[in-house]
Amino acid sequence: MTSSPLLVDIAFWFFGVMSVVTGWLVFRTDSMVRASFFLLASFLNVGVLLLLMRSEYLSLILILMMAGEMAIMAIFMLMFMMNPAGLNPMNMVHQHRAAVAGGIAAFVALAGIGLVARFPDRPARPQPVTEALGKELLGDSMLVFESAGTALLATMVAAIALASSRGRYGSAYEGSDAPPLDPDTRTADAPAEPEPDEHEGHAGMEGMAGMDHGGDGGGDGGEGMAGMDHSGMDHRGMDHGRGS
Amino acid sequence: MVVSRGRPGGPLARLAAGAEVPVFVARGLGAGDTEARLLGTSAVRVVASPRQATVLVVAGHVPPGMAEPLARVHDQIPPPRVTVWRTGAGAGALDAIRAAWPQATVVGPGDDVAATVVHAYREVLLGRRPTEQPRLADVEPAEWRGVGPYGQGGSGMTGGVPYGRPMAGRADDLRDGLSLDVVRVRMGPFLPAFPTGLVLAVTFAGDVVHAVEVDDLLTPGDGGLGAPLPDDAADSRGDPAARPVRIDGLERARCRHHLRWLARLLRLYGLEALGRRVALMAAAPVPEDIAHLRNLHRRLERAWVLGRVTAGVGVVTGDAAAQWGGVTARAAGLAVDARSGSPAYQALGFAPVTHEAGDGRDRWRQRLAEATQALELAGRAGDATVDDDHIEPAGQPAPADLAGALGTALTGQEWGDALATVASIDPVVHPGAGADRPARAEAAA
Amino acid sequence: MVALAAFGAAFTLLVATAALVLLGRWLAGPPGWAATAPERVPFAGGLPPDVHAWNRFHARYYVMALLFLTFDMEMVYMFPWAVVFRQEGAVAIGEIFVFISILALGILYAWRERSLGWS
Amino acid sequence: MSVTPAWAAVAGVAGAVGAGVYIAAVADRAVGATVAGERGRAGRALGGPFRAAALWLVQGRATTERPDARAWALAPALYLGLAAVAVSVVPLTRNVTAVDVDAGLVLFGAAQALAVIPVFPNGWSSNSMLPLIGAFRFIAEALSYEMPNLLALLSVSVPASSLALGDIVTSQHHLWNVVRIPLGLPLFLFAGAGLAFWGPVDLPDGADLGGGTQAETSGAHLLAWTTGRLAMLFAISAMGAAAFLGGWLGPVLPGAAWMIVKTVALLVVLVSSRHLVARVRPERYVVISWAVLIPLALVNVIVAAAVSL
Repeated sequence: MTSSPLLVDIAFWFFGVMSVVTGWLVFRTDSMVRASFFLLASFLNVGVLLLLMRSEYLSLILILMMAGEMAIMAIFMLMFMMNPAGLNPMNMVHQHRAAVAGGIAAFVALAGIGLVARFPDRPARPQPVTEALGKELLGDSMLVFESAGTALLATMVAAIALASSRGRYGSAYEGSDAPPLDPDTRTADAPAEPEPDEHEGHAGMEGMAGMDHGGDGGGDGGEGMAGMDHSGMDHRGMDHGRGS
Repeated sequence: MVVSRGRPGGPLARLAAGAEVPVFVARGLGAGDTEARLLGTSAVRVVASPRQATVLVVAGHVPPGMAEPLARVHDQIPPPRVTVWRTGAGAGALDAIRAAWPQATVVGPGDDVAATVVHAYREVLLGRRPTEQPRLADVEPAEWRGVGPYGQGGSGMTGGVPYGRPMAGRADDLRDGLSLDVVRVRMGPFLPAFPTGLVLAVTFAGDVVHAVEVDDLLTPGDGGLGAPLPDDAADSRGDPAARPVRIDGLERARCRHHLRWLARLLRLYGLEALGRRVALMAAAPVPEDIAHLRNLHRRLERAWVLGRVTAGVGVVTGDAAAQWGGVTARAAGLAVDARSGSPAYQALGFAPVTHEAGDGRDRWRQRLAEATQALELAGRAGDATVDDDHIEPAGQPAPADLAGALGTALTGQEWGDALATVASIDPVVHPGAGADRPARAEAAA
Repeated sequence: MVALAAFGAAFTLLVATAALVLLGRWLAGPPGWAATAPERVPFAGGLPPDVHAWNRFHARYYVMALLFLTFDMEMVYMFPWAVVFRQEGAVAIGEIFVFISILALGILYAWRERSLGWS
Repeated sequence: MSVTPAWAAVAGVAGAVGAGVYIAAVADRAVGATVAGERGRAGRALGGPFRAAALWLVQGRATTERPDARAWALAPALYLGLAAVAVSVVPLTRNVTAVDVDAGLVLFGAAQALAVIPVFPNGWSSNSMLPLIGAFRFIAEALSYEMPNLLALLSVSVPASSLALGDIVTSQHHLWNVVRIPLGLPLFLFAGAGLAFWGPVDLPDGADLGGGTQAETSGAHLLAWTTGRLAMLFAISAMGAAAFLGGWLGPVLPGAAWMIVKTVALLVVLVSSRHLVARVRPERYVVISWAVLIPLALVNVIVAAAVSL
């Protein structure tokens, strides 16, 4: 049975609007969990749009993968964001002017493509997309396929090397010099500490720490409860941007 | 309207009155065999959180420090709720509870607590008895509303007391150097897997125990309620008139004690039904149970993979094990046992059972082996007796420095492992957390 | 051929079931009997918490999570491969063997570096 | 391809899920009573689920000091809904499938993958430490079973050369996949138990967390949550029966009867695991999943490819 074109159109607009609305909600909520799951909802709506464009496999695989990936995004957001549940209000938007300009530019560019490009006037001839994909992977694109495997392996090794704090030889901090906080200082010149400060050992985390103190300090210093003004919010927003 | 049909006495509630009774057990000092009796009753389901319970069963003596936590646990049970308090018969204990908790049903050590629980549950669901009102006053934890310009709790991103509580702060991590938030939560005294009366202030870094302190809520004083139940594991020491003590009674009590411990441990590992079987066995072990226990041991090792999941968890060996003494030391290969020096025990061919690894697995192996050995000794003992100096307590005595011992054992462990460690050691906690062991601490075994 | 109607039924099922649960929840009782503050205290054995439980939670499996991200990508290729495998025969099995071996190297490395467990 | 009207699909799946949840609850009680050494309690086991459900409907619904109330309310609803979607793609017989799509296997996988999402807020939203730990544990669990699960599902599509479940069942006409691809079913069931966090892999709702993500829930919420978990077990059993045990194929009896018998058999196996195997440690679960099960699942795919050449 082919579905009624009107129903498909209605569904297309509904899910299209929903994907934009949920995408917008990502920036309107204080809670990192909600933000992650709104983003997931936005992707799911895009997945349904793919389905409506007769791309069953791509749609389902997008949904399947986004579920796992947004769960991971949620845990990383919760790990590294201050105030992850939004118990105190905050602003997820920062650098308003640049954001607005970038948004408008992107919209104009994409809309321009939409207006200028020559689209087929009817949907693609129905064909088993999954099979076509498989044949492509086993045929001309075999090298791409295997290269992708190698790239994934490189990604795995890099991720482990960068993120893991220990290895087969024990703790990564043992016998290592803490990277200097001051860019002018050379690591080798740093005084040898009997027990390297693990906390400082993580350059990335030091950045996090710095911004955290900034956020807290602003409040604690009582720089005016009116410190929750535009600039204050913007500053915190930037912290979030860097955190992610 | 569905809402009215769901009220006590309505059709739904009448149907629900036949359900297995969800019970939350709050063990006070000297809880005796209350929990094992409930675990061994098929009409009752012992649950892990008061939110899922309808009946709160309080067992034994609740010192003043634990009164407020008890009231809070009571309030956390959703209505309809009802309380059954099982107490020892000491000095007007029943009347004191009836005066302080007029809504509760109070039973003595001789009453059938499971039947009382089922009856009370049916009464409240059939609308013949009112659901209990909250015991604590309705007071918000802290004032917070309208502090900031957005109506938030405090200042900045993480400051202030939004919704009445501050947010967690950061600390350097013990394990991987990522300094994220740490959360200090006081666990206990009524956490199901915890030893009676233990309160641990656990600082969590994620799900890992960052630091732990022991809080003492057990100080005796005015306002305590209930009396300890006669605890068969400690019977032999409690009664000075019964000197010297008969070995068979002593060893049967030891077997009961270890089996009750095992029933609770099995529940912790999700084996509720098997825990029920062990609790039934613990009620009155007979010599024929020796074969059952051996069989149980084999099955726990293999089919139920309890050996696999407990191996290497909470290792306590060497000096640390010596500091604990008792079962924990023997599970680590130290043959410390007061019974070794007793001629009466030597005549029975007693030699202390020991295990080597001192981990969670060897601790349950140890307890199970001691339970089996106790039954064998009881069968052989005849009317042999033993003097006070050579009585080995069944329970794990708390070391002088309980906080330090637990700190060493738990710090850096994942919470599930940490809890399994505490539950498998199961120390007898007493006021002052272990300066000296007063006699009444044994009664709380 | 894409059966949009079947997907429509699946979507209806999802929404209808969820709606039914929410309706049942609403009918079963007023939202939250817990009128008093102590009744709303989170359970930790009887004592109230000092701070909010919501925190920058140190999820100890972040390396494994990163590994999952890369591994998840592989599934995109595997399903199409499985569908055409029998038409292509030995070439396909050779290709997937190489692909799987490359990925297995990643797991082997992670296991060797003890990166799978809790940090 | 036959297309079922939406209302018929919804009604049929609702009936199947209801029956499956009831059977799972009864089996849980019956196996529990047997392990506990209690005899003659079968009569109570039959009525037990209704009485327990009635209590949950009578009981007040707990809340905490400052929960994320909306996310909390949505969690069991979405979980049950996704379990229903997972059930809907499984064919009862050659001609009866509630949701018959070409990539049915991937739709099932997608529903399973999405079911991870509601479990997290169920623990997170109560703003309580024990459920919060449970929520984070579950993400670790989900990331660990997801790959074995998908690879086990994938292995059955290799001999069938199709992602449609009808084709997958038909491809087992001569030999069931449980024999042809022997590693597939155990891997799939293990991963499935993880998805419903049931029994030995009940990491987020374990007793060491005071009930974990359920520690702050009661009443109707707990009823919906328990129903969702049992429904998910049912979905996994149904998929296991179709993908590995030959679905409706079988002699003498009508196809639907075979499918029901096979599904119930797998359901009883899954449900019983709670009473037979101790809960594993989260870290061990993760390491074993990655270091043992994923390589096994990869081997399983190659085996599936080799036998279907």
